[in-house]
Amino acid sequence: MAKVEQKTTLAKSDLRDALREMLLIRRFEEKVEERFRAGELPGFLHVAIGQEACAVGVCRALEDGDVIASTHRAHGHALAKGTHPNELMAELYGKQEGCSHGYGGSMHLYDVQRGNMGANAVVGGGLPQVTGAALAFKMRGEPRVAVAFFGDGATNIGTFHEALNLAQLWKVPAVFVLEDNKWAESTPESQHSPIGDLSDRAKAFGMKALKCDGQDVEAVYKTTRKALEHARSGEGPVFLHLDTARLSGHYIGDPQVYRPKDDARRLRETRDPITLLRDKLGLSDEEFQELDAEVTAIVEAAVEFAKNGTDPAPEDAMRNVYA
Amino acid sequence: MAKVEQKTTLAKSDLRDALREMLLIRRFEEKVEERFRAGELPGFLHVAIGQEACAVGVCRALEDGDVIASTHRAHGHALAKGTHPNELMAELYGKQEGCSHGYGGSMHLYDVQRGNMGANAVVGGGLPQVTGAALAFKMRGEPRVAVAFFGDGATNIGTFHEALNLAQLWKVPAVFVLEDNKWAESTPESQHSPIGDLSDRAKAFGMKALKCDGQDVEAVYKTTRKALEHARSGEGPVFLHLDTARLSGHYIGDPQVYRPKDDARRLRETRDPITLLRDKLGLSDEEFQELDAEVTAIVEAAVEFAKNGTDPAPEDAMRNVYA
Amino acid sequence: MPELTYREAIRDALVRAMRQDDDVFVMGEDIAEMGGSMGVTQGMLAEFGPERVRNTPISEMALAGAAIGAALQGMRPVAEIMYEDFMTLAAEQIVNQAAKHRYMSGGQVSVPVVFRTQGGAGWSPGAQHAQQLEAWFVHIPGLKVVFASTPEDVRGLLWSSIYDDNPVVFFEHRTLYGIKGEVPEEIEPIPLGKARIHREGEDVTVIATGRLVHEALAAAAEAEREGVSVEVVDPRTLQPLDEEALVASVKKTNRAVVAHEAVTRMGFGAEVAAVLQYQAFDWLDAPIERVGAKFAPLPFAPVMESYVVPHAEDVLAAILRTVNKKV
Amino acid sequence: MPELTYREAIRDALVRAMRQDDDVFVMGEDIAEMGGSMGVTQGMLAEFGPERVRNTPISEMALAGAAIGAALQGMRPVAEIMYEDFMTLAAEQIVNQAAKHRYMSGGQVSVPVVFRTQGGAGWSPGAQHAQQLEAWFVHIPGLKVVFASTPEDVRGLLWSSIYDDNPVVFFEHRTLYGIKGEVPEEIEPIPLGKARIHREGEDVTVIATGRLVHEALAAAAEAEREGVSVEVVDPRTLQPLDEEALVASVKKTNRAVVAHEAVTRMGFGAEVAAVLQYQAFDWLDAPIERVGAKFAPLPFAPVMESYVVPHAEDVLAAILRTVNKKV
Ligand SMILES: Cc1ncc(C[n+]2csc(CCOP(=O)(O)OP(=O)(O)O)c2C)c(N)n1
Ligand SMILES: Cc1ncc(C[n+]2csc(CCOP(=O)(O)OP(=O)(O)O)c2C)c(N)n1
Ligand SMILES: [Mg+2]
Ligand SMILES: [Mg+2]
Repeated sequence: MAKVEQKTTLAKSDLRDALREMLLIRRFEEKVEERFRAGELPGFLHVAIGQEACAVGVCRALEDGDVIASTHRAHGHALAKGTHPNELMAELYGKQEGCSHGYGGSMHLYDVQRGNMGANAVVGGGLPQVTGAALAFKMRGEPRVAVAFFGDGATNIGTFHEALNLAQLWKVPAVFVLEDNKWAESTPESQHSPIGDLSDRAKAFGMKALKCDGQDVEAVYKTTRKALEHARSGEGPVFLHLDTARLSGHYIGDPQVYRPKDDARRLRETRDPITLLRDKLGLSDEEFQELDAEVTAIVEAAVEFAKNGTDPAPEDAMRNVYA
Repeated sequence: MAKVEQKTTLAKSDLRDALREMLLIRRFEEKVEERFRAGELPGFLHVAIGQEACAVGVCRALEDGDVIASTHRAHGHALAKGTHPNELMAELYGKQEGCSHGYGGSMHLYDVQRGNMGANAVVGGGLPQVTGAALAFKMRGEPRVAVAFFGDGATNIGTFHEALNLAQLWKVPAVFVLEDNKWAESTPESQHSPIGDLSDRAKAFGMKALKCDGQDVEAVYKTTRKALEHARSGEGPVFLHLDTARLSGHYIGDPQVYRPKDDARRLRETRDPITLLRDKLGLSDEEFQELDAEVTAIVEAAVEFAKNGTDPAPEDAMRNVYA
Repeated sequence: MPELTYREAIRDALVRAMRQDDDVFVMGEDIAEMGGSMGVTQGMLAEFGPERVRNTPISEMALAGAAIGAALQGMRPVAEIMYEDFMTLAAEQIVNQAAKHRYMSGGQVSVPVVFRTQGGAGWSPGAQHAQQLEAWFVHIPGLKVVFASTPEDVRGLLWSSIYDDNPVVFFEHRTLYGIKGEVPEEIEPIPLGKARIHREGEDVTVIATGRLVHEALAAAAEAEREGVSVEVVDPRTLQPLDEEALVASVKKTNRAVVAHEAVTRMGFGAEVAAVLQYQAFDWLDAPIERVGAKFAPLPFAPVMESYVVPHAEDVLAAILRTVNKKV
Repeated sequence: MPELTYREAIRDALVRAMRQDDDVFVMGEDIAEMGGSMGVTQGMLAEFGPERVRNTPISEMALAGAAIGAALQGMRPVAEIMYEDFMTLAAEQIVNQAAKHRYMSGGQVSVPVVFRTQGGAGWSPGAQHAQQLEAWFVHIPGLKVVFASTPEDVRGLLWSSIYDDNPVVFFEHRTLYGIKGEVPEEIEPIPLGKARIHREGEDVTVIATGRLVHEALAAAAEAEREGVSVEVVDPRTLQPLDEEALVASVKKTNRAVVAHEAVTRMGFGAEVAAVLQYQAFDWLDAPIERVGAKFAPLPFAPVMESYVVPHAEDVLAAILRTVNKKV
């Protein structure tokens, strides 16, 4: 556990790495939007633009062996948890080289080797499985933590309540990460939750709740470390409430008719986690451009990789139905 | 609403009526246990012995037009809401004269005319329907309240959370009555809920919570009046937490191997709502015996009525599938 | 006759019912400002306001249950479950509650509620956003089950469903929302339980639902070029099922194909085949063919997805098998 | 050979697996101190402690989901859902999650979990405590579905289910827990997907599951007295289905009856009938008969309940219909 103690703050170089990762996610998502609009990507896609600091802050705080379960808005989590952009992009193109070998798609990204238990297209669907994974860790005495991502909208579904209740009752090493972007699709928080502060959801289970600014990657990192320590030490699960912002539509192509025109614009100006971190680090335009060029090249390469990937054979559809 | 204002306390004569009703429920349930053990009653039965003050206190507080939804432990609620003991007993015997005409049975008691929307054998199953009934009242501007009964075990099921969240969000005139008898079948509260006080469940929705001694019928009545007033005035639903005790097994025939031997005995001595009320009213043995004889006769008559009831024809099973 | 899309036809039924009847209202996730994830309820918020075009949180169970509760109190709610896959979350309320209240109460109550939902593959949403689960609900006494395939049908059937005093599970297909068709000026209610013969034929009867009606019609046209005359029948209501019409058609053609997008195994086609082989045993000149999705979850990659779900060519192949023709 | 009840046989499989393998554990509502609402897990808490005989709150969805999550991390949980009716509450996790994880991940994970559940009428619990819903799960690729009818079968099949790397939905029947039968000293795993011929016969094949196996055997004995020789086959595993064995039997007898307690409409018998009429078309001398519950929820009053669910006499009547005999 010595390693745990050491990693409670981030050195400047770590922050620079975090920025790079966040920027990679941003550029990746922008590219996905572009390629979707160009008609190259099938399916139904949700980008995490604006929520990069949540994914990166949480995942950087994890130890080897810790696992995550993700949501429909899964790309950022997957990249932050270590899935190579090539494999992720290949998945979005439906290729065998994809992280789910073309069977999953945007909402079903898996990377078991790197601790991603899977993204879930059913809101709340992954939460009890995180409780169960943490239970397995506990029963086997392994010092691992299972982490669930979910959104504010997910706090309304019964699955959420049952999963958290069970986790607290059994004091399993789990962290439930609420990415509170104030929207569930077109539904603003005021139309889906009758409480001002979603941290209050944790009170129904007596679960320890921590809250921080989800646009500040350092805060997310530090608060996650605290949560992990609590969970790992056997004191039970933690509800980790991240205050974040959705800077794009709900899905790619969402005209956002339901959203006040200046809401996203205002948020982009004041709550963009990348701008915030760049300013905090005092990066010059040049330095930033350099970083940007670097990650942009990675994203371009990912598209190349994906396009050159192998299409599954039609009959491959009959594989993997059973073990 | 004038009527509402008037009924905030109970006169002594009202309390005596309440005692009579509670005693009727007790004797009814004891008779049901007896007839079940004698092999006369089919099905799966749960008696409400020990929880009579909850049913009576809540239902006496209701106005005409208010509705309830009940649980698997339904007999007390049905009687308190006005179903005639004959009709209830006839239902338990599976007769056409039964309150559900022999189609429902112990866990599916309906009496729509008297405002019983139905008992439910699925834990939590009735709760969203109470939210919906209350919504209908609100949409039509009717000054009616919908009331759900449920147990401590039910606070763990997703249905409960979703239903309460919706009710609070929409501020519908509903009251959610928790009969907290500390057991869910064989599972003690400590094994099903990680919090000391189940009133905390309401915090997840910011719902007004009221709590009182569920063995004190006057307290239940008064607290229910408060809850109804709140709900009826448009201020939103109320979580009404009644601290009660299960003096019998979970179901008739339950050997209760899981329960400390003296738990039920101790509760019978200290927390029997009928003894408590009798003492409060200072009833002499004679007076009590008189009351007892009166309700016992009603129960005996109900058994007679039920036994003389009409069995449905086998083919009646095909009626009422569709409207 | 005006032309409407399938989507507009649904909306038309909803809007007209809500105009004439205060008890009718719609509820569901993102149906208000956004107009529904499929755009069905677009514009309705402006006309009817948030009380009657009621946005709900992500709470499938409670929204279904609230609709049931309101129906028990005399309203006629139309609840939308965004994807059929999420019917699994509302199943308890629909199956144990809505379907059984009337029965368990010995006829005291009725539950006039409609659960609208949609699904369907063909756009690579993956395994959790396109399942076809209509067979589940056909198995449950107390429910009516509708699956409409054209604008005219969807409007007339939705109308009848809203005014039916029983709970109706109303299936729509994702890839049909954009198709156009003529509809009568005034709504003509289509009785639940009546099949529709889309095309008459002599050699084979294809009984198809949802998207497969259109695939079947395409296959029938193709078969005709091969000299095979195909009758295409859409039951439209899966419960109650118009067994009479299906059996009559098969007694005429002596051959049957059942086609739907749902997984073949334990799909609706199994029930139809079981009914037909029983009631038309002596008339059948060939085994009843079933066309449905192969036995796999829906894969993401388009080539695989397309392989799993059935198309016109699969229906055609089945038609030709029944008449013992090779192409 | 020792004699065990169906209940004891289930327990025996659980206990032996838990003794030999730390990854196996059981969880469910009231399974610990109380030993389960059907008494299946009685005594197990004392041997294995509360960690491995894990009592859960009333949270069907989360307990199913937690079992899936633990399975994804290499455990082999056996989760009990107290009544089949409550499978509706866990359906999302079983159908969208357990069944699809392996597939959606392109084969990266497996989900070795068993969902034990039970149901069945005959004791008047009413409409929400006795439904038979096995057909639902047969429709879902990725799940295996077992329904055992004897002590020997239930033990050997549960063993195989625990050690299968796929999610298995394991149905038990409420009225079978008390029946006794001989079982081998050591557990003999019964492969999933193998039917069992309970009785050989020449004239009619009855394919029955669960309680109806016993009703079918009684009917067969009675039919024999009428001069009709009946073969009784229990598929035991509904998915994968041993089509070969069923078809072979029907090709021999040329007549078939399918019997289960679930509602006939859209019940498992529909699938069997659809398969048989297809694969044994030229061998069938009579329509395939289906015996199942009538199309109603389960009523409370015993006379009505008994009318709705099928009995030996219903199987017998179907047998005689297929050979065109009146009694
Ligand atoms: C059970 C379920 N209901 C509805 C949906 C459709 N849906 C997908 S995302 C979404 C909104 C989710 O909101 P939130 O949890 O806040 O996550 P965000 O999209 O904001 O990241 C909805 C309603 C779904 N996927 N699953
Ligand atoms: C969804 C569901 N799960 C399990 C059961 C089985 N069951 C019936 S009553 C009960 C315990 C209920 O406890 P509580 O809500 O506290 O009510 P009480 O019995 O104490 O009145 C259980 C587990 C059920 N009926 N419904
Ligand atoms: Mg959100
Ligand atoms: Mg209780």
